[in-house]
Amino acid sequence: MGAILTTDRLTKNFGGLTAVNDVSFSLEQGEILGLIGPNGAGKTTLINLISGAFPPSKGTITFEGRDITREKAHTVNTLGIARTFQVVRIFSRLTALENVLAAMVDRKHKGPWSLVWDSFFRRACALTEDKEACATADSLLDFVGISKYRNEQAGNMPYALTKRLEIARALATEPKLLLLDEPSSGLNPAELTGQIDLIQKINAQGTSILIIEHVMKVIMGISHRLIVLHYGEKIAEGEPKVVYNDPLVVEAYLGGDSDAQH
Amino acid sequence: MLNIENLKVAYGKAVALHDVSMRVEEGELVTLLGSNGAGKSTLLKTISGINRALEGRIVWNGKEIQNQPSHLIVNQGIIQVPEGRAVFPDLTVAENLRMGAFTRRDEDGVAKDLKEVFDLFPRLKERRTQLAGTMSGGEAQMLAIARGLLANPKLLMLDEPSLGLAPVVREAIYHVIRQIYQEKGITILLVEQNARWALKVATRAYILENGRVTMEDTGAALAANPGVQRAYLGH
Amino acid sequence: MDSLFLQQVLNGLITGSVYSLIAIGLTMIFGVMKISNFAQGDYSMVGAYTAVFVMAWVGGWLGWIGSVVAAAAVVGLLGVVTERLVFRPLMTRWTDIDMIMVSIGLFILLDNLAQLFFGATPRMIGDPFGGTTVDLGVASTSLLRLFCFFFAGITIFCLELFLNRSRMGVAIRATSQNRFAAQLMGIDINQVYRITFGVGALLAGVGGVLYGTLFAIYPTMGALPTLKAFAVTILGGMGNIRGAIWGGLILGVAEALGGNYIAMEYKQAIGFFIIILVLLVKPSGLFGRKEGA
Amino acid sequence: MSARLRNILLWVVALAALILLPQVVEDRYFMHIAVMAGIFTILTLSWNLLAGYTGQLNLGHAAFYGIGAYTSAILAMQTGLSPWLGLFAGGLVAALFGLMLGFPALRLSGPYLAITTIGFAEILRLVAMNWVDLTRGSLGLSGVPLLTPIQIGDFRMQFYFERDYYYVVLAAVLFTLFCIRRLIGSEFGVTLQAMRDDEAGAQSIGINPSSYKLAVFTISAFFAGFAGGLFAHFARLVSPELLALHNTFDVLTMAMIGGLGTIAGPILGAVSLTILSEALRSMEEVLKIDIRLIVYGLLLILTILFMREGLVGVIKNVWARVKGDS
Repeated sequence: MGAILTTDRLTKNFGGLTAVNDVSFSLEQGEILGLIGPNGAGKTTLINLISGAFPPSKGTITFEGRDITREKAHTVNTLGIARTFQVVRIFSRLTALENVLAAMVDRKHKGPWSLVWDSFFRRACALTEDKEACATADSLLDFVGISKYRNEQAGNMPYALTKRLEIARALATEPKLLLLDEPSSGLNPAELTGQIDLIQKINAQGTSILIIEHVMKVIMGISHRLIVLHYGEKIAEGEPKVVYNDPLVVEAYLGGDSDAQH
Repeated sequence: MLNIENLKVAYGKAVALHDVSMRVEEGELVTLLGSNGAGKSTLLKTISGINRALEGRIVWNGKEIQNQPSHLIVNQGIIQVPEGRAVFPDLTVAENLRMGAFTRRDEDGVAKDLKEVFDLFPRLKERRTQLAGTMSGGEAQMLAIARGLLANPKLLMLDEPSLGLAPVVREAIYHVIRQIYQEKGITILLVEQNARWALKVATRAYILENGRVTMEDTGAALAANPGVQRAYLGH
Repeated sequence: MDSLFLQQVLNGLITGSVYSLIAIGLTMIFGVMKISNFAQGDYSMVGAYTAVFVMAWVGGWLGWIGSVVAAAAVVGLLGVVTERLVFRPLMTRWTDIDMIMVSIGLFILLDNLAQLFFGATPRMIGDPFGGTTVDLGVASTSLLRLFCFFFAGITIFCLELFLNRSRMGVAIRATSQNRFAAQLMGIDINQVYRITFGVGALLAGVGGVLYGTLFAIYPTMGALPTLKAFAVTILGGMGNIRGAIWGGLILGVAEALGGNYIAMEYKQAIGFFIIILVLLVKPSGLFGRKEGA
Repeated sequence: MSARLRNILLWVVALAALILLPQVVEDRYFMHIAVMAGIFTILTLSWNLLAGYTGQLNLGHAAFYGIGAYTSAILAMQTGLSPWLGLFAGGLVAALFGLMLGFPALRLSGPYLAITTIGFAEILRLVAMNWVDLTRGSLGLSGVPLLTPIQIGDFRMQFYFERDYYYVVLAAVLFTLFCIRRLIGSEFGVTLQAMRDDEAGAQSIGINPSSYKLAVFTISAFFAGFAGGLFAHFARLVSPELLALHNTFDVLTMAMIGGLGTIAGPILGAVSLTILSEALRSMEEVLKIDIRLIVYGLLLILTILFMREGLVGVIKNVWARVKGDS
């Protein structure tokens, strides 16, 4: 199998604050790797670094043997890494279908001007009338279970479903690695179960997954391995059960047993 | 003193608090625990009148105060020290403190409180004329708390006061919180990451998960409860 | 040094001080409310016309001072009213584009209302000093222009006093630095908006009297001060008051020198050349801070 | 399929009405207004492509209009290039300037972008004022040639009267409309709207916002320049006024009132405001005052405050209510 993604001594400073400090880990092909840690531990920053939202201060990121440390977000995506966001970032004025269609464009080979050319000489009059493209998009909407909202403006969809739409949109770019930033935040217990099933279904199709999650039920249930961040540093790594009982991790979550008074 | 009944709050379509009920009695130190995104900050913001409550009531000394503008809520003595050391970076330390006393007209009382605050935080006295933006994280957090004290709070709400601080500084902050509670006798609603410490000082505590209160008990009882660890680390 | 050069620098500083005054109002409003007000120059226009009417009624010295006071009052009030009616409703569903466009609507409206009421004929504000000139050795200027310069300086000084010493002034600065924390201090955010907008407009109004004293007054004159104020504000960093003071003086001097040594025809475009150059190098302005975290 | 049929029918009827209009109304003044409404429709559609579909506020759009007009006029007057080709040459030169403005504009947004684009237009306006050898300065270029006659076999069409230009402009509007509809409906258009709604989200699916913004700046400028060429050969006078700020403000008002970010909106806005402003101008004789722009300003403010979706939104709501009731 081998690692699909490796980070080496990754560090990110914001002004005086070190959000991610010297983090090295690797993600195996086909794996679901969970990323946990208390509030402010640097989990989202780590995902932002990998997805190219901003460059690291130090360290390298390697994806499929290629150094992607300095690549911009859009390039990272065309190389095969897709992501979702902690607070959904869907295209609110487009329909669910259009959200997915927008992601299906072959951006690796086509820039803006070739799309301009295409709009006059290739496709059906409108993208939404392109049967082939719509069929693919529909199957993705169906896969995440929101076909019903196909023609609904994304901004009008229930929040829980926009999280699924975001996943469908990410899948539409045919990623080899999917970065999920708290896919179940804001969901109720019933919706939670559906989300777990969905993530496992995606993984079953061969997509590697890096997932940040604070709902322990979710993360313990689906991760093959866990990484724990605390103050930007990796403090534990390994099988969920082992990590769960690691005293360092318990300490990070519950706080030290110390007080100036004692 | 403060009663929250069936509170519901949402950001757009995302419901952040479903049906939250809790209370704070005079002289208590109540702790609010919960993981990232559980809705703790949202709750504080709603009490302070920054977020709108969709449903439910917030009752302060017998009066409904939900959805009142924030300055009226501050006027009634409900003071929040926001998360992330939100001081005014381009104001001096003295000016920051003066803003803390913004709603007060009793100059003598403010002067007296200022003296007390300087006793509590001698560092701030030294740095009166320094711009707040140039201070270290711990100092800024001290300033934020001092600023809150100058408002003469009846209820002081502290949002993650130790977040992102080095262990030594964190201890100092804990020490100050104890002093404020025990020596000044100010009622405190505390949101804190460090569950173990927070439960030790708290008279009572609530655990918030995904916008719902899932546990409520005395601090000591919760600290002894094996379920608390589970609430943090899984079911 | 070449006396023509110094003469131009002096002229530039005088004009620049007026730019600063108008721009400070703009930058204050932006700093606190994040509104880019394209109608700012129209507040100056209204101030200038107020002066025309007051001066027609009371001449000379007293008239000039009286017109500044009247302009401050009239335009300040206009600012408060427009804030309440036009800008406040948008604060809750704020987008950059909406704010800019609504202020453009206000700009079009005020511009053309002025044409309707005041007619297209340009007006002048009389010189209360009867055209006395002052010889400063290396350069000379009229007493009136020198007076304008000092008056602008005094106004800016008073504003600094207000912002640094008064309770409300500090609250305004606090709000521009962290709106959320300011609310938690019990600052009534709407009151801060009202006062900020009122003061910002007032400064433009006073600036308008000075502008009208230096240049001609006509209904569509507002466009130039608006554009100048934006150029100054961008030079100085949006929301930065000190930056606006320096930016105004720099623009004034650059225009005077550029107009004289490079090309008179392009004098009005110099500000734009500068800001385009500045923005290419530093998208947040010369004295601007880095935005975001 | 019936909805589609109804759409086609609607188009055919509207087109027929527009073609027959000059046969019914013979008034030259009215035709003049209709031509101007058409030119402003193209301008507004092109501005809206940038503002409505990518969320970038370009306040220097009149510069592209002016560049197109000057290019087409100067080419026809000095090189004798056919005005028909000149229209497109004007568009292309404007597009070149659009690309040029697009580069700095990429890094800017909000007030910074607004003021930079104004500055761009003002600088070019001053160039038009002062490059007397080429532009005859503030006098402007008068006597710009008319569009040359078209001869196909025995069929000869001359362009002399307003009515003739009406057909040219109608064709130009349809051409623009066709292009913009194709662009908006395609992968390209969906990409733009995705960027507008959430830029970070767009980047996460592989969209490079800079390159798309640049492309839209260029395309938007092309159509503005094209409209400028049409104006030059119709009015036969090109002056620096064309580049002035108030022209951009007119366009912006039309787009807003019609409905930003839609295709019908700019058309609706341009046509209704042109008609409204003529109606107000005729009132001027009665009222003795020109209230045209006062109304513009007021309408713009009211639209943003109370009907953010513009006329298109109002019509949609009314339509939904009618449908709901029946």
